[in-house]
Amino acid sequence: MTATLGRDVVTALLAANLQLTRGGFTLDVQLTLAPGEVLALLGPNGSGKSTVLDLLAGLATPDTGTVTLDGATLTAPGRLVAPENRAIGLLGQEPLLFPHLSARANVAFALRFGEARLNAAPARVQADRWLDRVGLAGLGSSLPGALSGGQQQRVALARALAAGPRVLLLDEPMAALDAETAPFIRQLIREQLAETGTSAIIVTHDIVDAVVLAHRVAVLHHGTLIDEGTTAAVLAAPQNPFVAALAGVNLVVGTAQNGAVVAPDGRTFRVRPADAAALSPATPGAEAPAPAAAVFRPASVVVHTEQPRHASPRNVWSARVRGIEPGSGGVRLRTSGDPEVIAELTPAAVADLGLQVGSTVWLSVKATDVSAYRR
Amino acid sequence: MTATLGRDVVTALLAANLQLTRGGFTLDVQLTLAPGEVLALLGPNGSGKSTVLDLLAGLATPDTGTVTLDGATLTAPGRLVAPENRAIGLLGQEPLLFPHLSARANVAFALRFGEARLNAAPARVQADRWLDRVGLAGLGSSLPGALSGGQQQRVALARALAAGPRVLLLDEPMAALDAETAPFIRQLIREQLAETGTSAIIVTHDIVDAVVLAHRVAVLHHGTLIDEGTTAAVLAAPQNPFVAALAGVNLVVGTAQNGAVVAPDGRTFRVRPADAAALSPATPGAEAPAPAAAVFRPASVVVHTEQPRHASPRNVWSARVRGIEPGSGGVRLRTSGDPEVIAELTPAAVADLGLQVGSTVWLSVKATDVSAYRR
Amino acid sequence: APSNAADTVEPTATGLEPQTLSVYAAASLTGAFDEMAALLERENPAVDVQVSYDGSSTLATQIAAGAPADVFASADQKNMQPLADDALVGPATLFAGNTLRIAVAPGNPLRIENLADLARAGVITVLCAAQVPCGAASAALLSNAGVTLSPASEEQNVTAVVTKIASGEADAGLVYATDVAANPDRIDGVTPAGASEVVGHYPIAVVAGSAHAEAAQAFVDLVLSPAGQAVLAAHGFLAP
Amino acid sequence: MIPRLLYLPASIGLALLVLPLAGLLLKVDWAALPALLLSPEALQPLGLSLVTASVSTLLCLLLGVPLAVVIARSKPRAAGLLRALVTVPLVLPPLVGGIALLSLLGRGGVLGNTLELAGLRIPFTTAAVVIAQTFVALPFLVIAVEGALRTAGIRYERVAATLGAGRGTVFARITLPLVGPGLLAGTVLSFARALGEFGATALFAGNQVGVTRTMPLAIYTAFNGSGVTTDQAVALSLLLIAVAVIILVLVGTRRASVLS
Amino acid sequence: MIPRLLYLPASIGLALLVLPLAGLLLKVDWAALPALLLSPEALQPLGLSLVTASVSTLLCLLLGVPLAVVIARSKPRAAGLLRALVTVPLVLPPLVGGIALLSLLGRGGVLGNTLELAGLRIPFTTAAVVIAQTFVALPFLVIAVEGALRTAGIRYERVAATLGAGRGTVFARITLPLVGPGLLAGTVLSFARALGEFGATALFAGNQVGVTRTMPLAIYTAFNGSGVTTDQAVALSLLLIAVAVIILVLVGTRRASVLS
Ligand SMILES: Nc1ncnc2c1ncn2[C@@H]1O[C@H](COP(=O)(O)OP(=O)(O)OP(=O)(O)O)[C@@H](O)[C@H]1O
Ligand SMILES: Nc1ncnc2c1ncn2[C@@H]1O[C@H](COP(=O)(O)OP(=O)(O)OP(=O)(O)O)[C@@H](O)[C@H]1O
Ligand SMILES: [Mg+2]
Ligand SMILES: [Mg+2]
Repeated sequence: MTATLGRDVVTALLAANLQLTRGGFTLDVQLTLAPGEVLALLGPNGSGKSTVLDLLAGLATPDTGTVTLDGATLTAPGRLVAPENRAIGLLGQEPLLFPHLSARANVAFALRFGEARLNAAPARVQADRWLDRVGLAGLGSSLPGALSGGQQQRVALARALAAGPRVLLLDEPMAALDAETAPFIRQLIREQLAETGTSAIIVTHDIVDAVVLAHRVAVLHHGTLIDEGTTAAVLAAPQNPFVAALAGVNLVVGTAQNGAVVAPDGRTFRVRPADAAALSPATPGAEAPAPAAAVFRPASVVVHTEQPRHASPRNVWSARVRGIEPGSGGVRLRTSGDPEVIAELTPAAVADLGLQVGSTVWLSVKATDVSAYRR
Repeated sequence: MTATLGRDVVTALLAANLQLTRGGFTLDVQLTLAPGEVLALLGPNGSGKSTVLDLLAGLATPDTGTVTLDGATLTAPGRLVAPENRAIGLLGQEPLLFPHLSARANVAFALRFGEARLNAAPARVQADRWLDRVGLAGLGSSLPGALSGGQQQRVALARALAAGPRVLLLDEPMAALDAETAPFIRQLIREQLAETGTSAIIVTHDIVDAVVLAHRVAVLHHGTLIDEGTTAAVLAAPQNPFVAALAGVNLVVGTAQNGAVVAPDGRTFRVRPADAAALSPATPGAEAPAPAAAVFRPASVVVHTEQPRHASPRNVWSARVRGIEPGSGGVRLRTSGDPEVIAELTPAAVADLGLQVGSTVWLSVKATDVSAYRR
Repeated sequence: APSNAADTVEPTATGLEPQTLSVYAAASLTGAFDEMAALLERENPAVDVQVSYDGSSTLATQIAAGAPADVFASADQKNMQPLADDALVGPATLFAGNTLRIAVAPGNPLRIENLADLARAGVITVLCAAQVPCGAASAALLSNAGVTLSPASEEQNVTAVVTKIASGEADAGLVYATDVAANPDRIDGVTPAGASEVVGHYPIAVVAGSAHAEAAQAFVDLVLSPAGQAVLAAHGFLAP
Repeated sequence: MIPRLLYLPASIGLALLVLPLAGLLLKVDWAALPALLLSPEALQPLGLSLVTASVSTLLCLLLGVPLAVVIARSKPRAAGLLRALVTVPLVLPPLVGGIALLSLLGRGGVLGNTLELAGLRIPFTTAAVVIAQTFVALPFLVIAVEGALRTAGIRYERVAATLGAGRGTVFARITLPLVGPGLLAGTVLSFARALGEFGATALFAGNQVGVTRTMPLAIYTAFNGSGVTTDQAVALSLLLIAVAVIILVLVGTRRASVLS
Repeated sequence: MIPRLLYLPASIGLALLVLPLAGLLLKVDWAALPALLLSPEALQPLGLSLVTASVSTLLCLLLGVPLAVVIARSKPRAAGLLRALVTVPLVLPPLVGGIALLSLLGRGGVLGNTLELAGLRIPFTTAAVVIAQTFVALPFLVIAVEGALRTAGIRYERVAATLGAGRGTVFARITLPLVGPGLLAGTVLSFARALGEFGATALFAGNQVGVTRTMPLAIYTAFNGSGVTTDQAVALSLLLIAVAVIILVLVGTRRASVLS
């Protein structure tokens, strides 16, 4: 085994090297996952994301290749540890609730026969707690057939989390959730993974999921990983149109301070009021700065050639233009700083302002346009 | 029958008045749909959206109530016109491709036995054309089991569109689509509905779908419609937290001119380069201005107390502050114009700039932050 | 067959030990052997006689497979001989004969008087299959009389022939005299010319290795005794 | 995915079904076999059996599939009753089925009299064999197909209806293909049952060479003739079994390929 | 959702199954019925039939469900072969099943000799009745359950496994409940078949009052008993049918409530 993309294999919890051909589709993927790490697996429809998860969970066998967890071989030529003995959980693309069991019993099943091995009575109690957490209090006795699509998805998610595996594979876990619920569920997944130290791979079509939930992003295309790295790095330099379509965000990974995010280079990003609260320490007073991330779209970055005044943006700083590149949504301006910030402008604006590589510019972003998350 | 929410019933193609109780869930909904009109049906999980569609399509029977299409009664006490005789199509929340038929045959089924009544051979040819339109050229011979989740969803959508009903009901048609494909498919739905003059109800959790596809929005909550009206009106004045969570966009309905959208009051909104192309007339020269819409988020609107200069935003105008209201993402500033534009600011920014109702302000929005669509 | 006459008769000196005697008998012996069993039980109140009736070949097959039979009474030699050859039964003795009758619907509505009438157009005739005892006898009878029939069916046993005629499905058929005697309300019998020439013979034997050899022999003796023969005669059987 | 523990009872079950057939093989007089199997006494009943069982199976399909659909789509209470009625003929001992058919279609039977007036007589004809076989085989087809229909559910039929397809189209193009495996299973079962039918046939149709003597009747006749040695009966049974196995395996692998 | 055209063949199918039974009713001597049905000649075989059929059905479940699971989860080719083997006993005419069982377990039979040495004799005992019934009823259960398993698929089993549940747990809590309707159907079918079993029993178990004379044998005996009419046989059949219908309807409505 060799280091993959610069990551030390010694730290890898899960390591996979998978080859598979199915009709005209060929998959060839190497990936690793560190303990507690969350990887977002992105890629267009039919690129093989669900197939990778199936192979990792032991629900499918690769033509060649291996899967190891904590050094133990799970999949290898002639060897396939059964899914139930892998400690790898999978929430598939369809909720697939057991149709003969109530919502409560579905979740209790995971608590009784998953990691926790609870008895029937405590499993029921815990199951109700889980249903409460996904916003389904009171629906515990409903059979899956009497639940709406989004409700089923939430039960399935609760069930997958409740099983308590060492590695959790989530295939579009936020699909079918309503706009009001989605952020809460996203937060729930984040907290649950962090609290239990569970490693996870999350398949998603929503870049927000990747930014909020994942430490690292891998992009699958026609069965091969075409891009891989920290979320910020991948988004900052999209390697193909798919990633570009997904990307379109600036990501500042820094520390939380007084409801704002401080970048490594000291810039302070004020964030929208709703998120600012979450960034403030629960108990006021001296506290180690918590890691946090701020996210805003390149299109939200206003570029000035003079220092802006009398304007609403809370975040204003100056930087130098590092690069001017055509992008899918206009012209992309890379500006100096740690991290670099991308601004997206129309060609007309670039011409108007006479921008060139090396120009000094003032950048502003409205706080209400900046989302933030604790990491 | 009486006019519903000010709409004249004479113009209604589809009119429904539905009551249903299922366990603890009660539905009570009145709605109408004009010929060619597209209605976005929004609402949290379990609010009854799918149930409404089932009732309209004749797959479920209401406890009481009626459904009429073009004056003919489809559902009434003791009368239930069969789904196949309703000319109402339904794309359900699950793709439900016929598992024994190839992707091509699935679509061809709709062409042979739906409105078109094509023969086998032309149906196959047309089906392949449909698969091409949803980006699945070459996968026609695949059985559903060999398609990925997103691919299945696209086939199901092609099948529903190909059936050519008078009214099409789409339940989360964009679910499971990848980020790169989604805009194309959204456009395809729009064009297809417009070309064929099909009325439609689209259930979605994504406000973009409502904005792009729908003329009107209805919001369902616990089985009752709590809000209803043009997309712009509903989003501008959210009546409950769910709508507020969804909303967060400014919508300018106007006409396309030189790749920009001109508002009713004459303001010109320049839009992101990718969309500008779509707004330009296909054949240059004199042409009646085409209806178009521009969309941007309140958080993208920068507020100045002096006219901004030397800055990138392409769209700059002055207005008066009409209202200052607390919002979920900060403070919402309503500013004059037709339409009103909402700007979202942090309380600190409002204080800093000394904003009050009546103040005159300069507003700017970057063109790269403005999406646009022909309507 | 439980006997309530048992208490009224005082036990004889030769009274046998308490035991259950299992007799396998051809189906046509049903009525006669029920009485035979009662007779033996009267003489030996401790003995319970169980008679199993079925086709002779079924019974023979079961005995060959080790069925717990003590006595075997067959409707023909063909099913007894192989058992005797394999020493699965003791020496066999013929104990009764049976002759054929033309069975017709009660009152003989079609006026069938002889074998030739069976060949009349419009008369539906059923026979036993040549492989079963009554069928073999029928074939012999018909060939003696020079009559060729095309029967509507070749039944697997006499009961089926009787049933078809009694139910009106068929108009006539050849059955045993004992069948006519046993079904007085359902069929009438016509004695064809030459019937006495073709006699089916019934052998009886004690099954080898019977756990109740003494009682079994007693049953065989009873069948062969004047009392037994009287019972058989009353059911329409001929002397062997 | 199979719990290990299940292999033991599964093997016992298989042994219970297969070993007696193997036992039968031991009884065969292999030297005499070829001549016997090629004799008209063997081939004629075999031909009749194959023809009548095929016709009966076809009848079962024509009558049974619609009946299965009606039951599967009935309200639970009605379905329960119909299902019970359909199952009853399974309980009938062979003989009783024959009596029942005779009492309906025989001379003096309710329908039999009417038919006779029309110049139609069913007992003792090949038609009677087919009716008897259909009577005993139909429940198999109905129950198998009904179960498959119920499991398949109506989700896809509903989708087809919302696409505008009429009931006939949906039935032919969606419903039937979806219950394909169940349909095939039911067909196999009813063909097998028809092929082995003896009791009702013997009483209702009789036993006439070339007209109503099917293989099971030939076997019984042979058994009655040869008695203890059972040689000929066993040989004929073997022929029947061999033909059945060939047909079942052929259909079975075809079915497998349909399923995969 | 049912195409109208189907109602006609469905009615004919139902008529074919039900009318012969109605014809049977016409043959009943109603005056003599009550006394006969309450006589020990009727009740003892009925009791024996119910007991043996219940035991056989239990055996079918214990052996047949595992066998069905193995077949349903086998590769297509192996499954096709196994399924054919399991179906063969259906083809056997009643008699041949008996011959086969005797040739295996009877005196001189392969297993029979071994058992005899161990002091065990199976033929002509109540155990033989149960074995004969199980032999003929087992295929029904296996085929019905196998079909249901195949239709249910393994999606839910896979989900259960990814949640960490072992195979036994998955089998008991997911697989079995999901094929519940198919299991019930199979149980009903095999019980009905066991209750009506005559041929193999007659040869393999014999016809001894209280030991092996089940209801079908009692009917046969009554039918063959010269001197009496078929009345008694018909009356006994009626009793058997009535009991069967009651059980089937009870189970059927229970089933309906399970399904709804
Ligand atoms: N049995 C099969 N035979 C041939 N091709 C198959 C088969 N199963 C899957 N595929 C192909 O494998 C590819 C990967 O499928 P997969 O479900 O892993 O995609 P995905 O990345 O999860 O897509 P989505 O975002 O739509 O869920 C698809 O192109 C699909 O058509
Ligand atoms: N058979 C039933 N018994 C009781 N409640 C039911 C039944 N079927 C549906 N419901 C309830 O009806 C409500 C509406 O369901 P519906 O599927 O219409 O919701 P929806 O708006 O489509 O939600 P989603 O966004 O999750 O798809 C849900 O709360 C659900 O629990
Ligand atoms: Mg997928
Ligand atoms: Mg829904």
